[in-house]
Amino acid sequence: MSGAEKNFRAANVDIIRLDGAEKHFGAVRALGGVDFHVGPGECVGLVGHNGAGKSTLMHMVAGTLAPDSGKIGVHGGIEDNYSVSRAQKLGIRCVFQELSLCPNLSVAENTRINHASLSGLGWRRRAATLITAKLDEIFPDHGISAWDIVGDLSIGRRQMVEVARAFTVTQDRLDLVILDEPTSSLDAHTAGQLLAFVRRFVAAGKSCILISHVLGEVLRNADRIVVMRDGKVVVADAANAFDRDRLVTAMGGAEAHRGTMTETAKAEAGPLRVRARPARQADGKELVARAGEIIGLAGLAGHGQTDLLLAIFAAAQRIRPGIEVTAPVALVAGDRQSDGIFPQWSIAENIGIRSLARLRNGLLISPQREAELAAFWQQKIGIRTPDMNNNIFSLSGGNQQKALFARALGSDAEIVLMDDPMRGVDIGTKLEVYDLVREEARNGRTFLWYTTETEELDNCDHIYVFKNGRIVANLTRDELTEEKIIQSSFGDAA
Amino acid sequence: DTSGKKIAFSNNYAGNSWRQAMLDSYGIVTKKAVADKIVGAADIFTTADKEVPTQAAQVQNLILQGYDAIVINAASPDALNGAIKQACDAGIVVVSFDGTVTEPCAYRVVVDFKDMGKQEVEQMAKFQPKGGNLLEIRGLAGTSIDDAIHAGILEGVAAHPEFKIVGSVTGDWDQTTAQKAVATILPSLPDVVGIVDQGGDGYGAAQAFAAAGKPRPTIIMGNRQDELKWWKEQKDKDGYKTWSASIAPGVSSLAFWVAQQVLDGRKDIPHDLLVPYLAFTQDDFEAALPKIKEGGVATHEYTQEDALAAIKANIK
Amino acid sequence: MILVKSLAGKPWVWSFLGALLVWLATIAFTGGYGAGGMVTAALSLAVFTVIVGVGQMFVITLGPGNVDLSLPANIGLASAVAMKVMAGSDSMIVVGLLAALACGAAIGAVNYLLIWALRIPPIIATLSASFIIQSIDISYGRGLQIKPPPGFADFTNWQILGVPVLALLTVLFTIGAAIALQRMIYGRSVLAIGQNIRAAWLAGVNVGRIRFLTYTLSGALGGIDGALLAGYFRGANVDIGNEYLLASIAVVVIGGTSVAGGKANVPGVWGAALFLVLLLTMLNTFGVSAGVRLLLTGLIIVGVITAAGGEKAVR
Amino acid sequence: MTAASLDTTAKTSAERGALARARLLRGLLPALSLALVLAAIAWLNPRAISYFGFSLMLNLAIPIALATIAQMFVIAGNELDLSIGTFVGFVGCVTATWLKDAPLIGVAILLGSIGIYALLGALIHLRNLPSIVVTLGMSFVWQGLAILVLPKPGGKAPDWLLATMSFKPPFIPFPIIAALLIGLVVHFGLMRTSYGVILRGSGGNPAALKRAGWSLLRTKIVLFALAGLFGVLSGMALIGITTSADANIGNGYTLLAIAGVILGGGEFVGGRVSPIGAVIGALTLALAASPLLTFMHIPPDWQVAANGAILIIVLAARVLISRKER
Ligand SMILES: Nc1ncnc2c1ncn2[C@@H]1O[C@H](COP(=O)(O)OP(=O)(O)OP(=O)(O)O)[C@@H](O)[C@H]1O
Ligand SMILES: Nc1ncnc2c1ncn2[C@@H]1O[C@H](COP(=O)(O)OP(=O)(O)OP(=O)(O)O)[C@@H](O)[C@H]1O
Ligand SMILES: [Mg+2]
Ligand SMILES: [Mg+2]
Repeated sequence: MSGAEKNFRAANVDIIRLDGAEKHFGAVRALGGVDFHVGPGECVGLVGHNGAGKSTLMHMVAGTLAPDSGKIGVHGGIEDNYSVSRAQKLGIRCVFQELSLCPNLSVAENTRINHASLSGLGWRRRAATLITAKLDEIFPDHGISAWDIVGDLSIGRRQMVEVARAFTVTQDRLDLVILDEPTSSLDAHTAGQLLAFVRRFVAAGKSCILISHVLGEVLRNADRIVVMRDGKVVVADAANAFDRDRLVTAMGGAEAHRGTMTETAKAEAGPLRVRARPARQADGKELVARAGEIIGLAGLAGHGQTDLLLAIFAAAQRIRPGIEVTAPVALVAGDRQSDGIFPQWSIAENIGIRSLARLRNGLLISPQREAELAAFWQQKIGIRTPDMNNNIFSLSGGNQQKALFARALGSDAEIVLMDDPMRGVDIGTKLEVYDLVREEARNGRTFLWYTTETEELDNCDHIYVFKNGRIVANLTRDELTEEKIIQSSFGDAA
Repeated sequence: DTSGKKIAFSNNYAGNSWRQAMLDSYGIVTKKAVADKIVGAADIFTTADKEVPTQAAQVQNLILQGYDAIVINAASPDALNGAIKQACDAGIVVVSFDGTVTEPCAYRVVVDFKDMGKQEVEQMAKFQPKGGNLLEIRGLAGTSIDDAIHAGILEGVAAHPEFKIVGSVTGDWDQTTAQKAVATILPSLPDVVGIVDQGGDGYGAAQAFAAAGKPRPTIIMGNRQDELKWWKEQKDKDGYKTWSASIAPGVSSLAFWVAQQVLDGRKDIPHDLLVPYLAFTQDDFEAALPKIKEGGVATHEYTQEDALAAIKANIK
Repeated sequence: MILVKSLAGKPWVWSFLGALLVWLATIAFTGGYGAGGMVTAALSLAVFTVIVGVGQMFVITLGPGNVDLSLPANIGLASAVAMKVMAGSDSMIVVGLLAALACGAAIGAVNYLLIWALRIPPIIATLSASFIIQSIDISYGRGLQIKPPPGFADFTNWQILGVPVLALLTVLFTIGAAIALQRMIYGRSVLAIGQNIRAAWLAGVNVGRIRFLTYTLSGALGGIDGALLAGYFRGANVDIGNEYLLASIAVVVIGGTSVAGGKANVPGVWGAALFLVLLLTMLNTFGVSAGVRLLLTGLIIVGVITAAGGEKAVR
Repeated sequence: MTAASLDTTAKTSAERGALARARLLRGLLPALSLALVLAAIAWLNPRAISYFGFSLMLNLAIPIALATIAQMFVIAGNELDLSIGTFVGFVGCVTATWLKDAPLIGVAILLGSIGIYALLGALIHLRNLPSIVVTLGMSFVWQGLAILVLPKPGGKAPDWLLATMSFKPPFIPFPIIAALLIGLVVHFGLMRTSYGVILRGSGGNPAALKRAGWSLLRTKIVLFALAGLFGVLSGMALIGITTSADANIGNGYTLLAIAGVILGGGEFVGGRVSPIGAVIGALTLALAASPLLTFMHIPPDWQVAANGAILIIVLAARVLISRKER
């Protein structure tokens, strides 16, 4: 069979097929000739290191970016003028990595944006019914009203809305939904609900592309896994042909070393760094962190962990009742769009902002020292860019997050607050950052680490579990098990 | 008898020396009138920035307040007509001055601005008999006073073909704006023998010429203290000659007396009262100068008798 | 060629280009007559716009909604304060300048107080403040023109080889402002706040203090400008700052500063100020009527900004 | 301020309920300010609270409300219109001249000027220009045109317009009916229709809208055309009340309109606007700036200051509530 014939046959059954897709952003080659296809009724897992080109590829599938060269075919026909609306007509939807909701509109109104047919009399009611039904179906206990203004929702809930919206159907067909890191802001419980739904969806004959840096999710839920590296597809194979180590190796991460548990919990010591009682805490429980400790904040997403971190951050500047902070703090934002990134600035400037005082030479900020700081951290946590003077948005999502880490770790802060900071960070980097955090902790830094990924808690010395804005459990690392956390998260508040 | 009547003064701007002198004159005359129980009350209402709609709203509110008469220096001759008509319909006497209104039911204390513009050129002809180039500084664009003075100047130039207007800038009756406008046109301007303007801008023009190191032309002045003082300095230096004219801010007090007289029941007062503008010549300006406040404007307050005489002069 | 390319990337080039074109058009009209004089006049007049423009630029850079509408009233009051304190005496010049500076700074501080303590949007806070300042000015200065001391008046007109000394000093000041913007913690903080106030706070920027400083700085520059204007125009006057309401905003935005905040440009303020003065020169020289003058002013501003084009959106 | 965009992430449904209440309260703030001003007026001059009183006090608020709505459309798309004041003046001049003397030409000019607004929207989008500069330039253009149309004050409003603006319905004064009508019509159009959602979304997250396949060029054109339309209505209403025109008549409306939008709970970025709030904001401004001031009998020197002080007090009253909500 000649290549062309093979293509043709495959094209007949494929929902989408890209041949030789290339994309350059200035000097950066984001995609270097990628062949990619999705068949009906399959869930394709897409993995790769930060900046591998996954999102760029998905933008092409969704019609939001045109390839520099290469062909796109949908349902067997070649698309010459492929666009968002065309993709929509052909039944292809995308949940983008950076959330695409309008914060000033309600959930129902945001649903309307994706459905041209939701118009005329009674459209609001129809939109509300549509999205509520889908939310009920995917996330049974979501607690979101169709009339909630999206800006008032937590980032997790926003992600739920956006995911549910992608699965709603009105007049256009729906064959393929792209989920670009859909679980990055969801806690384990909700992520489980979503993935279960995806399996049902695929079982019903529809297709899905799942991008995630939590390799377990991909391994468990995908039928076929495509691994990308530096803008190319390096391996594509049935999911059951992979295991975690093979994936990591294919992605180019050195090896999946897990040195976490080797250290023993350190002896009680170190001066007090933070003592904080959540505003709604009725009993005497409080969070205590000492120099050199890594403290985990666990529980379901949005139960007061971020609030406490912000309160501690504010208390470091101005005295607040109930919170004691004894050293400078820095914060690594998880919601990088609204809490972290300075969009007009270069990567180097974004890193330097927390350390301006130290970058000075006399009265003036020294560009040289700023560049040195940036270069040091680029090398240390591997920020993938040809030039740290490029705009921060030229980085892939995970690399932006690394820059925020560099900002905090490169500062003089003795206490580092981390607000679910690993959103969108690839597995290789995560492991490096874990090591880094432990190393910094050994040197006396204190970390307060809110995370929605239970695995990460293994790195902590102490874990506080939150529910409804209160601390409900205080576990040491030895006591830590997944069940314990889930039990505390769902059990009645003490 | 008007001792129980209340008269309101609606003003739209207070930020320059002319308006301050206007308010002063009005205050002096009306305080006395209230003390003498000639009228019951005479209140002053000022809005900001010469805004037409704001002043229209103010007039409407004065109607609601139950005033018997409104004395007004209007931000626009026509655009306040709606509000003025409402006032008249509510039985309120309206007397306008300086910024007069065209609504027929109102009284107008008018200065013949067109004649003032014409006189400027006539006077210029005396100082510069050989004629030559003139620079014109105009007032706030789109206003009737600017239009009238400009028309008078054009008429004057038509009657004196030896003069030619070679440049025209907008000074907004404001020294700063005028000086800036003149400064920008000066480098490219051919030599001029004189400047015709609208008052309040002569001093700024003089400064602009001095700053650019250009020879000083004959500048028609506008009765402000700094203008007259500069005139005197120049005269003492080399016998410099010019002429100065402007509407007297004290006309506000005349408008007040007109309102009082109409309230008193006089039916014979014409709706258009012409009063002379205040002019100074080479012979009399020095006598007036010491009487003007530092930084102020030459004025003239009307007593009730003056007012009666002025009204009489207008009854044919 | 490379130089041209790198220049074209700078947002401020366009305002200088506009100024140059307008100047060339004017001297083409006069046949070269008065070319130097025009530049001198433009420099002397642009100074005043540049000084307040720089203050306004820092405020606008704080982010959407931040603007200082109290500058005109502030300039008016400060001019009166300066002239009254100087009282026509050369020995009091410095004291008068300091008084104007203090008066302006106080106004700026009060502006921020309204914004911060009462949470009033800056645009309304500064507008309300300007009404109050106007009243204070009227009752303090009584609308009278108070003359500057001769030494001060001469200083504002002082030229060396046709270049106004005040313009030279202002160039030095703007170089300082540019350095403060890009190379000092203060400037960086302003830029950070303008891009994302919450992220700035979380990155350790002292948001409250920087915003306070910025409004105070804008006020202080307005104060100094008032004193200088009173010197140059030979007298304090309530209206003396009126045109700077629009002009201060115009030079900032025409000069390439982003109204969305977080991106500022000092040289552009100079270019835009010169452009506006030379535009006035051109239209006055052409001798067009007020209506046509306004019309052309508007069309040329729109034309220049369209030619310059906007910034490329990031991702 | 951007304070409202600093949405602290909401957690439990109870907290979201609190947020919803806070939002409701914030929505009611403009009405509260208006009530405050009205109460002060009623106290100072009970006579003003009557059919006649409201007709007089509020009729000049109608053009302000219309101009505020125009500005609101522009702000909804994250832009700012510095030319609305002089545009209203220009429309006024055309209304008092062409529209009366040669209605067809007059209508054509007014439609053409709405078209220019639409073109500006397109230009701003296509060239990615800062709207503030473009509209600043346009403010000179409109004022120049106004002076060319009407070199000195004058002209006269068409009779039908005069009749409309002096309409005296039974029981409820015309300005109140007009304000309600404007507020409700625009509220329905922008907040309730399906395309209104797209318009507001274009201010909330333009990238998201584009990703969903909507044309941002079109939303910008529509928003600017609507601003032009309401600017035209404002100019006509103004001339219907003043009866004749003046080239400088609208200059103050630019700032008033911006202040009205903000007072009504709108924000400069993020597509957060409220038509009803904007109308209420405009009424509040109109009442606070003139009737309240006139009735207070303040010494002339301090009347302008009182204008500012009233604005501050009206807004500061909101802080008491906003503080709690924090
Ligand atoms: N708008 C842009 N301008 C410049 N470079 C870009 C742009 N968008 C993407 N890139 C570059 O293209 C490459 C691929 O980025 P992409 O976002 O597709 O990565 P990704 O695989 O999705 O990574 P992540 O897991 O971090 O989301 C990166 O090197 C990134 O820096
Ligand atoms: N708890 C918070 N959550 C989110 N943002 C906050 C919080 N506290 C402060 N901010 C941000 O910081 C801005 C200024 O706050 P604030 O006036 O407290 O500043 P500050 O840096 O503490 O200044 P200073 O201590 O000098 O008064 C706020 O408008 C807000 O954007
Ligand atoms: Mg990505
Ligand atoms: Mg602080």
